Amino acid sequence: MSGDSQGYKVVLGVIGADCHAVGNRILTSVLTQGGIEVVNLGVMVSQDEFIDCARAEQAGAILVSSIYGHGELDCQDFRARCEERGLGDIVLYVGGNLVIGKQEFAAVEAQFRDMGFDRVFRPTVDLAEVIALLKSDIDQRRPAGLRNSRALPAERLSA
Amino acid sequence: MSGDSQGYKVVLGVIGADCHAVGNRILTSVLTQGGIEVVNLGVMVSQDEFIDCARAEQAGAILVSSIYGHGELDCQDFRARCEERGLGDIVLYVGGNLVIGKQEFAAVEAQFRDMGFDRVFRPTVDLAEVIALLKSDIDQRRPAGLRNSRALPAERLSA
Amino acid sequence: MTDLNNRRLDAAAFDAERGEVLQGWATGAGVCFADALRVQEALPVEKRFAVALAEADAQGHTLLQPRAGVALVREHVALLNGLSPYCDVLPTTIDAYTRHNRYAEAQEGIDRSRAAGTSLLNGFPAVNHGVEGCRRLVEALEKPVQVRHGTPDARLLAEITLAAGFSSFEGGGISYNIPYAKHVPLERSIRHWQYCDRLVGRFEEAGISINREPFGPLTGTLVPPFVSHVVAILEGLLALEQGVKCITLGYGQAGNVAQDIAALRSLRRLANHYFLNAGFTDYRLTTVFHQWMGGFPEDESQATAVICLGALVARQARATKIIVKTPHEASGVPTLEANQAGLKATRQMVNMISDQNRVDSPDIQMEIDVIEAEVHAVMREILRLGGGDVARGAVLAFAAGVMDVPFAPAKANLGKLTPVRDNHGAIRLFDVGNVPLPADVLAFHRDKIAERARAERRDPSFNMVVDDVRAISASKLVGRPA
Amino acid sequence: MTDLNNRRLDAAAFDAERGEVLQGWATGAGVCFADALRVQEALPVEKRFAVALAEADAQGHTLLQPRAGVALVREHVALLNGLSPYCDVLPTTIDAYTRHNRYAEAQEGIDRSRAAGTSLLNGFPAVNHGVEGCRRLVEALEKPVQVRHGTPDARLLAEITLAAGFSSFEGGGISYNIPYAKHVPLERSIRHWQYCDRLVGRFEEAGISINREPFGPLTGTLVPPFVSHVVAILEGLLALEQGVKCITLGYGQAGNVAQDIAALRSLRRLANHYFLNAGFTDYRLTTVFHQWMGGFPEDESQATAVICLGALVARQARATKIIVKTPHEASGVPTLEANQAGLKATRQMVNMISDQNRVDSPDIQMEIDVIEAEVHAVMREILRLGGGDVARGAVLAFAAGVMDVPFAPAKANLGKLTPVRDNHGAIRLFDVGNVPLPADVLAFHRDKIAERARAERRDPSFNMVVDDVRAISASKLVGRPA
Ligand code: B12
Ligand code: B12
Repeated sequence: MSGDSQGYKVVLGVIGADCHAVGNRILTSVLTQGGIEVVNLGVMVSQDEFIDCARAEQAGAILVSSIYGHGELDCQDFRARCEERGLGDIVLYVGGNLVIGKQEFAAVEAQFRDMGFDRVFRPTVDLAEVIALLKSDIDQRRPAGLRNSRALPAERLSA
Repeated sequence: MSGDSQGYKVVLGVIGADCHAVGNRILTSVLTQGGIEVVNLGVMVSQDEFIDCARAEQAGAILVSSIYGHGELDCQDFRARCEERGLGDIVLYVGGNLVIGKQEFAAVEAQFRDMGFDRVFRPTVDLAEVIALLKSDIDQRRPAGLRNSRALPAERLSA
Repeated sequence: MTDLNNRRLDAAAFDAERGEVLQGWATGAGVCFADALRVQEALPVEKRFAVALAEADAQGHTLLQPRAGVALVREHVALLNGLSPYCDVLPTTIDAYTRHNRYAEAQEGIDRSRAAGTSLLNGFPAVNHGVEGCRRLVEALEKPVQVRHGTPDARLLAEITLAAGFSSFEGGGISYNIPYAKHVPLERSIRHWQYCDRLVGRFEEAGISINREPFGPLTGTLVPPFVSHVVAILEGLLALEQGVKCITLGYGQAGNVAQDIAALRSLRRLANHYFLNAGFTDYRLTTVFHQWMGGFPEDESQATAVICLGALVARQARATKIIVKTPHEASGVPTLEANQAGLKATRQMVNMISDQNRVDSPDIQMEIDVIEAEVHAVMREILRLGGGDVARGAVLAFAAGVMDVPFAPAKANLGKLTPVRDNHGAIRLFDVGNVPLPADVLAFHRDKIAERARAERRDPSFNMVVDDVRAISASKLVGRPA
Repeated sequence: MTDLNNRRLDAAAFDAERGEVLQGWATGAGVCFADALRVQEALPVEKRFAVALAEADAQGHTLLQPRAGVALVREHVALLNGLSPYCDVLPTTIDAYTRHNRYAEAQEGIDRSRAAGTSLLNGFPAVNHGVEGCRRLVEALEKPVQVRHGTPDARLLAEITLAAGFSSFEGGGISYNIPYAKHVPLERSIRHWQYCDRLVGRFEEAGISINREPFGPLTGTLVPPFVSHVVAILEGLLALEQGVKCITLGYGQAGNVAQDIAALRSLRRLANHYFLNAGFTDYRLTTVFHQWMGGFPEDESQATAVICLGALVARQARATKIIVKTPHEASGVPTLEANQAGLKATRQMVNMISDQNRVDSPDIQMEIDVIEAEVHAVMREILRLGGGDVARGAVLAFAAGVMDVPFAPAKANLGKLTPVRDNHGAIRLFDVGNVPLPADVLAFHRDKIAERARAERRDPSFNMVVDDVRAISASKLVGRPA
């Protein structure tokens, strides 16, 4: 959608062998009510599943959750893989309990930005902020012709 | 007593404007059962009251409690005052919550040893250990002739 | 007993006494009642203690209040403003020299604290800082602030702090003598607190409501509920007589959940009973629950568990306010961070319990019945001794051991009553001393203690009491033999 | 549904299957049942899980157990020995790759952890470390140790860890599928867990008692007690059929004190009812209470309050064991120190509550009645669907939504049942889905939710559920509108 209209469509999922399903349900509910179309892959999603889906759905962003602590291992080379598959430009977010243990968030953020994620979120992030950022990031990455020409407020587009 | 026999007699009290009475009651009870004769001055005892009493009772040691945090102010020059009053040699113990706030015990200990206290105790000290130390410290300070010639086990002397 | 009685202080005599009181320390000269009224009138509603209490009471909320006090004004402001986001009402804990009117030593503490760059006092020396220093403090805050202390003669302290905009004043002639002093005669401290209450009464008459809070927990150590309830009721009656209108009665957690809930519930009921019986109707009564007031465990996680149990019980009993401890309790005056930690844990627990079902059980009802029987028995004897006058009755009752507070340092207290825990951790009487409790109540205590003695295969003795005093620090409620 | 049924696995078929299982990863070659028996026989009594549980049950004690697991044997030994003084029984939490039999990825995690000098795995990869590595671990410990995981196919893990001297094994064919997997058919995981139970049965027959613990809390999020109770009873019956004798059934704290106490009390009673009805008499049943299994508050003091509420309720309900959380819960796998902190707070609370009066109230009894009615209704339908066979009944029940776990990721779960809190924070059913509850019970749920809706002046909706899920992290039990 976001490729061919002004809607905001994202692919959401929990990466790796991670079964934490609750945050995923909350994110889906809150983002949808915030005017974002969510294609939810649920838990235990591989990098390729994310990318296949984002291509098929022409999504504006991929939102990766990692809750269980293996984020460092599972997210390795995600952006590179996107580039290989022709999605070099897609907005990439990651959030959750990204690493093992309680660590300084600034270091975690730097680490995941190095992996090519555009934004990195802690579990306590305010989801209203995420929605605003997501919309503006997707708008920024749209093909030039479509940029800055917002159609209807996105909230009205969704159920 | 400890001057003229092999008993162990101490003066106990809570210094300054300190009203904490519970530890004082516990100390009296436990020390007495441990074979130490306790002359208990209770709470809010001045340096001079301690010293007067120790002289009058010919006590082997003065045990100062400070619980409320003004120990630093109240105990200032205690040893010097003992010396002035002819008790330079008396065993001087101090214990409780000696300073304001949670501080490294080693530093607190050094500070109160500098003031002339022979031993410095934290609130969680094992009182059985205190009793053992007290007896040996008093024995050490006895006039030479009496030293190391323990009479009856002190426990038997007390009710 | 000189001329003590429970009558409203005469206006002229009060004014004469005030003249003397204000000469107690140089800063007394800064007090002027007219100015004081203006300061209080100018307080915005969110800084008025009585308003915060009334709202909490009406909405069924429980307010949180920490303890805090350091030597210097600027540091104390910073401390309170650091606590403010985590609590509902603020304290100012007064240092121990000021509590004993030893202002010269307090001044030395201020000076040496300034030199040392850290507070060497265990509280805020409000008298030494005077009206001017205290006003700077109150102005820099955003919530109501109370004076918390332990002062047998708090007249000058009251004059100075109320003139500066403090809107609540803790203490009472019994509760700030028996646990806090050694040689102060009870008739003297009660008389001095009549002055404080009369001062508050004058504010009330001028339309300014100042909250008064007798100190509930007394020595904080194995205090049977009826003992602190009787003191609370007596001090309430004494305060009402002087014109106080906004009263918060307190209770310190004893540890057994059923007994603690029963205690807080019965406190409100009993107080209303005696206040109404004495002819008072125009007052606002609220309650305050003190988290565990005895020795704490040194470990901070364990201390937090003690704090959490208090928070739970306070909320289950629907206290209007909780006095919150900190994970540093066993060690020393807490840092700002430790104080915040205690408040955050308490808030979380209170919030989790807030909406839950009202707790009730036959055990709670039984404890209520016992406490009520005890309070009535002792109050009856106090009134008899005083010939209907609670001020005289209180003095005579303490002298005779009819009222007796365990572990109290004051000579005015007989110290024969000895409490001990029963097999479930509730506080019972091992030795009733001279307290005139009914025979069935005494039999109940005896049976409960016998049950524990059997379980532990030892006779009840003072060793059992010693074990109980040290139990919570050693991570237990009941001090069992190893 | 292939040929699944609740019958004891045939010996020859089991042996054949074992051959295959042991080829699942290179370390399988190290397993030999005769050696395993010798290892278990040689375990001193203080390292036997079943003994620790039996003693606690007999003496009315509550055991504490943390969670812990890191990538490398030496680090894991150090971690467990650092926890040992603060707990009664030890865990070994298995990493998430191993849980999904992704041993190659686990190996990569091991290798990269070695290189990084810190664990990059969220648990201990026991299969990769093999019998030899696991034995080194067990030998270095001084308390019983349990395997805690979340593995739909745990056959190889069970073979290796039990051969190494682990004396308890968590999990079950339902509880380690529905909350932990996505695509695993329920008949397959149940069948694989029959293998694990049969393996334990073989140890029992050789005189070695191994404790089995179905995973009580499921998704840990707004799970109505009857849902987890039914799973616990089903897995208990499945285990008993395979010869398991020592069973610990679990429940995860839901937050409302009355409902939680009722849940733990009813669990023991209901399980005995169904086990005895099915003809089993020779088993030892104990219970485990999981402190809050949903999202935690990030702040460590607030998290400790959540931990303390769980500790209190667990002890009031007299659980045999508590699974203890840590102040790091919201953030990540805890450090040794954070884990110790959770244990110390829990111990203090348990000790303070230990001796206190048994808690009972009409609210608790009412919750027990509701839970029992719900469990009986669902169990009746499961037995009907399975024609008396609980294995087949369970599979058909999940397929039909007769059993339904909220927030579960598994496709095998319908996901229509939707819980929400009532006005007192107890979990009720907003949408019952296809679960066949009696009409009066449904009316009860409806009334309770309506009461909350009125209080909040909003209609019940999924938003209310979302608010409830996020409530505890935001320091509340019930997710009210701001
Ligand atoms: C109960 C209590 C009170 C009661 C006391 C009742 C009474 N009259 O006894 C009341 C409520 C009245 C009270 C008042 C105050 N208290 Co107070 N109180 C406590 C509390 C909670 C327990 C004390 C207790 O009874 N412990 C049990 C006994 C058995 O233990 P103990 O007193 O530590 O004594 C043992 C050991 O210390 C040791 N010991 C003591 N002395 C000695 C000496 C020797 C030689 C040896 C070997 C051993 C030894 O053996 C004793 C027996 O086991 C402590 C905190 C805690 N410990 O948990 C705070 C505490 C002592 N109080 C404190 C303070 C500051 C005050 C106040 C100033 C008010 C305030 N700011 O909060 C006033 C003081 C007024 C005054 N003039 O003294 C602070 C002291 C701070 C500091 N040192 O940094 C503490 C530590 C609380 C805190 N963390 O802020 N308190
Ligand atoms: C419930 C729970 C479980 C349940 C999950 C049930 C289910 N299927 O969903 C069960 C019990 C099964 C479970 C299992 C495990 N868990 Co778990 N679990 C939790 C717990 C307590 C709550 C999670 C939750 O539901 N939170 C509520 C939701 C609403 O919040 P959330 O998940 O954080 O999601 C929000 C935010 O993170 C954010 N967000 C998430 N992703 C993204 C992405 C973007 C782009 C953005 C903007 C935002 C965002 O928005 C979400 C909605 O608000 C957490 C600890 C905690 N948080 O308190 C541990 C926790 C996540 N679990 C953990 C672990 C390790 C495990 C296990 C490996 C077992 C173990 N060792 O303890 C297994 C994992 C098995 C597997 N294969 O994944 C660890 C992870 C450790 C780490 N990262 O260092 C945690 C943090 C506990 C801990 N401190 O050790 N767990």
